[in-house]
Amino acid sequence: MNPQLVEITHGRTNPGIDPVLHAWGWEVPVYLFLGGLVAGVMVLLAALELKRRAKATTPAGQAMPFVAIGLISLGMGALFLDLAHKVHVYRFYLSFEATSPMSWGAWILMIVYPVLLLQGLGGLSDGARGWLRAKVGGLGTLLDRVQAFADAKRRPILWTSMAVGAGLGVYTGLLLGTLSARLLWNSAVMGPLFLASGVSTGAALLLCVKLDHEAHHTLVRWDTLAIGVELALLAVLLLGLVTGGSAQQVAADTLLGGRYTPYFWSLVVVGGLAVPLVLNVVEMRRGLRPTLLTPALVLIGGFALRTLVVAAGQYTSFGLMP
Amino acid sequence: MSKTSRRYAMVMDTKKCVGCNACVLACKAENNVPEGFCRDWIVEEVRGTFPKLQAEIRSERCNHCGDPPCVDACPTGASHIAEGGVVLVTHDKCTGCKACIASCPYDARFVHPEGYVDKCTFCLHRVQKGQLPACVTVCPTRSLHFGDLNDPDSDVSRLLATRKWKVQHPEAGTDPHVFFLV
Amino acid sequence: MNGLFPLYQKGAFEYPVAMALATLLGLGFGFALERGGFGSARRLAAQFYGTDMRVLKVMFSAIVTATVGLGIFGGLGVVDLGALQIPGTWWWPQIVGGFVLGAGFIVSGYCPGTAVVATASGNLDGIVSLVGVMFGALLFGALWPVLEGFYQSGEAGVVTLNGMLGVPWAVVAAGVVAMAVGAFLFGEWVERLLAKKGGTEAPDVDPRTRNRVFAGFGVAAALGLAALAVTPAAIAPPAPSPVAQWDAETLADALVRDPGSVYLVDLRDAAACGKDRIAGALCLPEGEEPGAFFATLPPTRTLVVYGASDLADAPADARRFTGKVAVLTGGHAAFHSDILTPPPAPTEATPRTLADFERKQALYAWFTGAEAAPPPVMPTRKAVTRKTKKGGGC
Amino acid sequence: MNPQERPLWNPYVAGAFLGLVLLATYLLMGFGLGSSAAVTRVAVAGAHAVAPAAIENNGYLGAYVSSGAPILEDWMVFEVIGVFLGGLLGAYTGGRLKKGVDRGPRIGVGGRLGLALAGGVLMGFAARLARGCTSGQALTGGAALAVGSWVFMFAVFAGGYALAPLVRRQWR
Repeated sequence: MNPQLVEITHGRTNPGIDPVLHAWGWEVPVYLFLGGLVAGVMVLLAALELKRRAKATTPAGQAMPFVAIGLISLGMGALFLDLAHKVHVYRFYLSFEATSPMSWGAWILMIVYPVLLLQGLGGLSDGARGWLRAKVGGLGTLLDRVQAFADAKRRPILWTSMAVGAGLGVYTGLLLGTLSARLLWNSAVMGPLFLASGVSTGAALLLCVKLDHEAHHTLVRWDTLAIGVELALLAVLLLGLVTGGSAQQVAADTLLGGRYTPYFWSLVVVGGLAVPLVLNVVEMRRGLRPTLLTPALVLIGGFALRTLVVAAGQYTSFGLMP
Repeated sequence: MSKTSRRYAMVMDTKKCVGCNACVLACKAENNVPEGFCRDWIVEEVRGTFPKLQAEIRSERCNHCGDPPCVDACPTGASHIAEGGVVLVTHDKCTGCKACIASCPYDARFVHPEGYVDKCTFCLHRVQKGQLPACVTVCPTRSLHFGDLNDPDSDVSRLLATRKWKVQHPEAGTDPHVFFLV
Repeated sequence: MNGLFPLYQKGAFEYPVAMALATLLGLGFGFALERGGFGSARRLAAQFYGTDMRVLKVMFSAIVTATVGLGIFGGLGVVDLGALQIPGTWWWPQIVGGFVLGAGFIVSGYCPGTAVVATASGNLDGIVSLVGVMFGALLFGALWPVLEGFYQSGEAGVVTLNGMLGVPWAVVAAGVVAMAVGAFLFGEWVERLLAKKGGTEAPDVDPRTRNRVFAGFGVAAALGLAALAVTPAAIAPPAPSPVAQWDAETLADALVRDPGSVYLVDLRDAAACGKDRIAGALCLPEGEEPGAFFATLPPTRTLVVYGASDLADAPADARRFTGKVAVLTGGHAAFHSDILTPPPAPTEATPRTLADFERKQALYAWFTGAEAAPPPVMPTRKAVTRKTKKGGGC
Repeated sequence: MNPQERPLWNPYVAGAFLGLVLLATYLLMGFGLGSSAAVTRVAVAGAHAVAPAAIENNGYLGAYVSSGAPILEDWMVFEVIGVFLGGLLGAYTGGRLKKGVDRGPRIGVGGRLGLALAGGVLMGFAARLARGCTSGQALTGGAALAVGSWVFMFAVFAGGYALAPLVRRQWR
């Protein structure tokens, strides 16, 4: 008659661990969001230029690689704030641990900076180059050399940027996906999901700035595609959990019938994905004037996804399972 | 027998444990565990269908896994497998990124107020001197046993050969080395 | 009248899922308001100058549709109309509040809901109006000490048109349809009149669509009345709150598993209650009117009442409790004989009778403290896993 | 008129659609739609962040925070998020989404915004007093045949018509 009863009385009260794991607060979602965003910007800017065989024409478009450098620095700043022993941050760069996604990430981030810098310098217009040359003063010859290199190797640099961006995007998901102790995270879908989300938020960021008409049009198409892929991957992730064992279902319940359900559906699925998808499609079909609200929703949705997945995942400890 | 061929393990007899918390206090005293934190702890579990209920009391700690996810997750090599399979954290290498905490299915790790991640060490400093871990020495019901699994005559090997036992969360695939006699 | 709907009240899903559904329902709400033209203050304000009666048309069409729909489904027994949460009536605050809100409506050009839609349409005045609403709500809180008396004045409980008239929902719904269509035709007449006077054109309403919608309302109203005819049981106006009958074992089970799920109230006189009541029961407070006492209990638990023996139905006082109400079948006597006396040993030893006996024995032991008492009470929801902090340890 | 703008729906059709949404809400939830409660919650959450003690000790607003649950974790708040998204969807697809201030020809932007704020204050106050606004009381309670809601609805129209001549300059 009565279902099986399980009552566990725990003597452990370690802060940050009990009653549920809350080791990672707002800093890690901020970092994952900004990392994904920058990954999306790298992939999209490179893809756009490779597709059109022409550099960005607007000043805002040319500035975006440098903006991305700022954003990834902000993200790393958030990650730095999360460290319990900040002085030891240099330890990340004294070793490389092949099994640790975080180690991979630390090194990928080191590649992101020069790649973005080369991508940005090579994409500048003559006017902007002149302005920059006047600013750097004594470093002028160095700048000239770097710029000559960036121009000569433009296409390889763009392909590298795309690859590094994709790696960065996948890594933000894999960081969580490889942690098998948290059932919600432990999925191979996590990497592609966060990459897709990164591309859509990256597109949203680019849609917020002034680009030429054709670039805007292409980006709306790619954004729509990324949102579609993201929705599909989310469905795969949740279906995998729902059809899994009882522990997996408990994990799925955090998003489908628990603490985080209303936020997940309203901010991520409906507000962050479905509504922007419809707005994008309507914009493309009917040639409506674009609105900033669509990218704003995508950005809010992308950040909400990171925050919810990080929070809900920590809630799905092995220890909590029946 | 050379050092490297040892495999330390702990065997915990749930039939004997009364949940007195002596192991917890001994550990705190021995290892200077800061106020409000613990490296080992007592779990009381009641299962069944009312009115048929079964209770079990366990003294739990880091499982010193054979395949420790925390060591895999550590980006700096601070978490490592030391002598006898004991999983340790090198304080000077630890950045406090908490990846190992998130990776542990047993939630055995915590952030020490001094900024590094801390956990049970099987009292390796005592073991190297030929002593037993602090928790084992104080257990009034002798429900804790420590020894080398590679030695067939050790306490732990004989208990595991003769008694029924289980490990926590075998589905996590971590090859835990704290065994519970049932 | 125990339909499957409303799903949430019938326990089909939990609150977090309800909140997720809220977004989808709100999406429909906002879309409908926008398409109705409610994103523009000027269009809304036109209602009060008689030139465009959109507010009246959209709002009454919506009320008619929902009311008639509820009438049809209620009549068919699909939805339990008694389980709907119907707003109560407080005459004076609602009249004065309505008047002030109407004044605020014409001054700001929006009501709170349409201000949200206006904000989504890009109207700056919409969000300014919302900020005003926020200040207004805080102002109300600040003035609460002087307003509290008025806020509670004129309380009449849950009064519905159908309950007041003593007729089924669908009949009132049909009446509302007739009234609404009358109001629509009057509104269009006013629009035409003012347009003629002002030398402008009346708002364009496609007469064919309008007539089709009107016909739809008529057909739906007729369907609601027809539903009454096929389900005669539905003729009676819905009871304000259905009263369940609990037997002693159900009550005992509830008390053991989750004492926080019930209010158990002993309706016998104070002396009898004080001497020997069921463990956990409350006596009626002396010198207080019972109805007022029940009204103070929050409706989060089930109210279970019992007398000395059988109560056929909960007394009218207990109906003022807004949550679920149950009556203990057989009253105090039944609890005494079923739970507080040792259960007889089963005559034949099938697994079923044994399990039954074991359960009764456990309940007996639990309530009497007899020997062989089972382990302490614990909640027994599906796979409850809890970690509780405990002193000592670390 | 914006060339991309599309006509509104026939008011009766829009109303019937709104009625179906309301009916669906009743069938699913057992209660109806609303909006002012959500706006109130946002206000209380904001005020609580600034002056927690003042809100907690308030006889009326204190009820919003006494449960200890997050103030904004409420059905109505998520519904209003939906209303915003639905309004955005409707306005954009209808070609009516544009930044601006909706005002009559004889009033300036400042005056209009001032009146919007003043009217909002009146509504926020009145909605608390009447236990709901046009959505939560008039529409939802009206459809549930609650007598108080019908009384409220007629009072709203009365208030609107009574004040309309005074603010005529704003609109016409």
